[in-house]
Amino acid sequence: MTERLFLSGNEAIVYGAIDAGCRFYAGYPITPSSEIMHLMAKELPRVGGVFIQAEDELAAINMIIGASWAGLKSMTATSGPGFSLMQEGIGYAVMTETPLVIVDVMRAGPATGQATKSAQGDLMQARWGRHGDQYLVVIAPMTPQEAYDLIIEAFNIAEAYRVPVVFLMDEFIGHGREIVVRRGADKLVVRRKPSDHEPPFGSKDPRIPPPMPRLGEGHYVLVTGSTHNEWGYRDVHGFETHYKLVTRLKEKIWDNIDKIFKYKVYGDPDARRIIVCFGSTCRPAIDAAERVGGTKVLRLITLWPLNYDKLAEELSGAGKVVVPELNLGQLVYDVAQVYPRSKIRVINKVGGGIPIYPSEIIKVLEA
Amino acid sequence: MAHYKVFINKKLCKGCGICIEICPRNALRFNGINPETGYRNPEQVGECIGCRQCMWYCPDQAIVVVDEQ
Amino acid sequence: MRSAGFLGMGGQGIVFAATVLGETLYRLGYYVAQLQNYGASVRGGAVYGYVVFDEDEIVNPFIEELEVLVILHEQGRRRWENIVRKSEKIIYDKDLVNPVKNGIAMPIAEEADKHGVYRAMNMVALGIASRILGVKGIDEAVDEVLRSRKNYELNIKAYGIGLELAERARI
Amino acid sequence: MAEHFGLKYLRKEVLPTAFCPGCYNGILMNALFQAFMELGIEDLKRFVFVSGIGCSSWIPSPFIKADSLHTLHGRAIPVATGVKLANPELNVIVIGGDGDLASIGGNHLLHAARRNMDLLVIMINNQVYGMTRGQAAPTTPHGMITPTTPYGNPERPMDVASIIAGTNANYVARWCISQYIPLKNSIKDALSRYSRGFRFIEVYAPCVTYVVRREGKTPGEKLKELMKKCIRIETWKNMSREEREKHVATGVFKAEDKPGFIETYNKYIAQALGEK
Repeated sequence: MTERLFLSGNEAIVYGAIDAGCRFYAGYPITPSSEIMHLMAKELPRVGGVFIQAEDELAAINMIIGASWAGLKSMTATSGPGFSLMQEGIGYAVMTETPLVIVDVMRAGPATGQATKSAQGDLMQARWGRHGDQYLVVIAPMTPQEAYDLIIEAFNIAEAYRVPVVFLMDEFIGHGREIVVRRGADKLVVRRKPSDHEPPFGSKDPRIPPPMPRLGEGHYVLVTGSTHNEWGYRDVHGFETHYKLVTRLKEKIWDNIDKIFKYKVYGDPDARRIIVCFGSTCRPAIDAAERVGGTKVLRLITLWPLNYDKLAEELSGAGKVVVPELNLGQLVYDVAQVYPRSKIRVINKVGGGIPIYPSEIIKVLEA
Repeated sequence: MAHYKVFINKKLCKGCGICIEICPRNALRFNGINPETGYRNPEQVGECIGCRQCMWYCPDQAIVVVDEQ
Repeated sequence: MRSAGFLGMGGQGIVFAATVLGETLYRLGYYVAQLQNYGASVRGGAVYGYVVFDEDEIVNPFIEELEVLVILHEQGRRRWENIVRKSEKIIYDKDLVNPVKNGIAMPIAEEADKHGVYRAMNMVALGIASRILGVKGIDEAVDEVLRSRKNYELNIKAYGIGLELAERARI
Repeated sequence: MAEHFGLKYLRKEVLPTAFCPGCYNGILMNALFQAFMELGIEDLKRFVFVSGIGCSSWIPSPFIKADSLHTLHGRAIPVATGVKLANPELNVIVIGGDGDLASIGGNHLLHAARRNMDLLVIMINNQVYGMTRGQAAPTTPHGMITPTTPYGNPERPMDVASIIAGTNANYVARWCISQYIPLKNSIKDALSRYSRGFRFIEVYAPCVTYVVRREGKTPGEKLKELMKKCIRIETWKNMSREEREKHVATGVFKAEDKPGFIETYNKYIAQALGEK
């Protein structure tokens, strides 16, 4: 059933998550993500789900890990400071291959920063915020409608690859209200349960994530954040075990990059002037490209893993590359990996929650 | 009269000596070294009254007291 | 693409005015984007709320030039000078905001106070904006939206005052 | 040869346990297994054990043959909360040490108790951080020398059981590892008579390596000493201050059978949304 609603991005996430089958939410209030929690508290019990307000973000992330192992699709939402507190738990989820969705509604940091102001400063933290070698998936919507659609996608990726997915959204999208069509999920990934003698933490082909047993069904599963073999037994001394584990955890994401990595091209696909962007800055970029013409907008939906080959291919004929960001320059490092830094023009804006306007982008495009 | 026997699982015993010290009848003694584990293993040398303290307080689930009537 | 916004101070109900306008236009079948910028505290600080709408999908709601802008407090004007400079039709409160070049001063606070709806000054502003926008069926839709919220009587009365103010000024 | 009653609840392939010779963790395991046995629990399929980081957190992982989550340091209780809420049919037991549950995880312990979350938490108080070489913990006695208190511990230990008894927890008890029978019976009670809400059992069991051996005692000697040192709380209450300091108060601090978090949550939801 399709429903046309007028929702903020935060609200859209709740309906998207519920339509994706999310049935467990634990969180701790924080601006500007609290509306997600408010609406979850109201809506989850109506669909038989469970909501709990945790004592802090450390508890929240660990509660959803427990719930995920008990068989429920689980998520939490937070913002900068809370996201920092969750990092250790997210690392544990990567190591134990626990499907989760973590929404980070970005505000201006560091530290408490500006709680109500939009920013895009958490990109690097979303990718690299944890210790050790670890790989997860980061997705960024650009409208409330996409918040709805992509959160379903986020759950599907989390379940398919047994990985935590960070849903990176700016405050503008979280609090901005727009038409959202609640169209339901096209397809939902169902968690694969192990057959007999199928190990829960290993597979012959690293591209195929192992099946996930559910607690209480007699699998006697051993879940540990320590280095473990394919049956979950700790091996904190073995070189081979650790090497095998962490490379597999990387490969199951990076070797599936063709399936996971998504981006979209707007404007003139053959233009040599190219804007590379993510999240809320894409809309003024597309607007600017339409106004001046002769410009291509390369908009990243998946921010991690990043397909550098694709990025290089898209930028191969470029003359001028413009990277607008609501931070002091993070995405620009990715662009600089495949394109000479000297030819990249950046537009950085931080503080006060002021968007990058089309006029500012046009100025740089035409300079 | 009940007749109890104390069995020591030599694979699990770590030779901590709790059983020897806890036994109210001093019925257990260390006897030699287990070459497999490197630990000393106790052995029943005296009469057991079946109080089972050695079994309960053995941290390694290595002791079974059996009533051999 | 059309647009209208409100500038003011925390506590004046700026975001609420934008929310009501957004929901109204949504009910009228438009594509709507409603955005805001506010501080952490309920009172004080500059607050900005605006709505863009169109019959087609909105490409970009992040714009500087608004079709209609109602300013209720000096704080908002100062903080969002770029918006004030670029917007088309600017209405500002004659007592709470310093004169704005090319803007129209109106006794918004004064009238609201006179009619006992000072608390709902934001709805007076909404009335003004909505009359200037002149979208078909907007008054009925606003009424409907306000009915679903608290303080309907107060709000709808203030909205009416705003309509009248705009009428009198012939904008 | 007869088999030890505990072995059927253990993963035999990983035995012997990784604990130091004489470690009292193993005695708690016996008490736990005997409680299971006496309750007629044949296997632990419907049990989930959750632990954090530390020696006692290794009891369930990998030794107990059940589903187990060996989580981050201090985070066992939130993970257990998530498991229990997601599937209330499961029996969720948290086993951890004082450093894990009362220090780094202290906030979670307090709040799970405040919520009366339907969990059984067994906290082994070994007085130090045993896994990382015996540094001072929140439970380390005043004046004790450890690597991080080389001139004596200036802090006083926290009385975790009393603190938890001051929350909405249903069942709170403290036993000494030398009180095998009451400890076992208490675990039984916490799984049967008081099977809902937050149940907390503190097990006083000094680390044999970093406390007992530092005192120059063998594990067996210390066990016999504890038998005298640990007394019932009723007796302890009537003692002078100096006498109290020399003893450990044990017993049941609190035993209620109020509805736990899940029952209460479901009640409110049913009231608001109407029973289906």
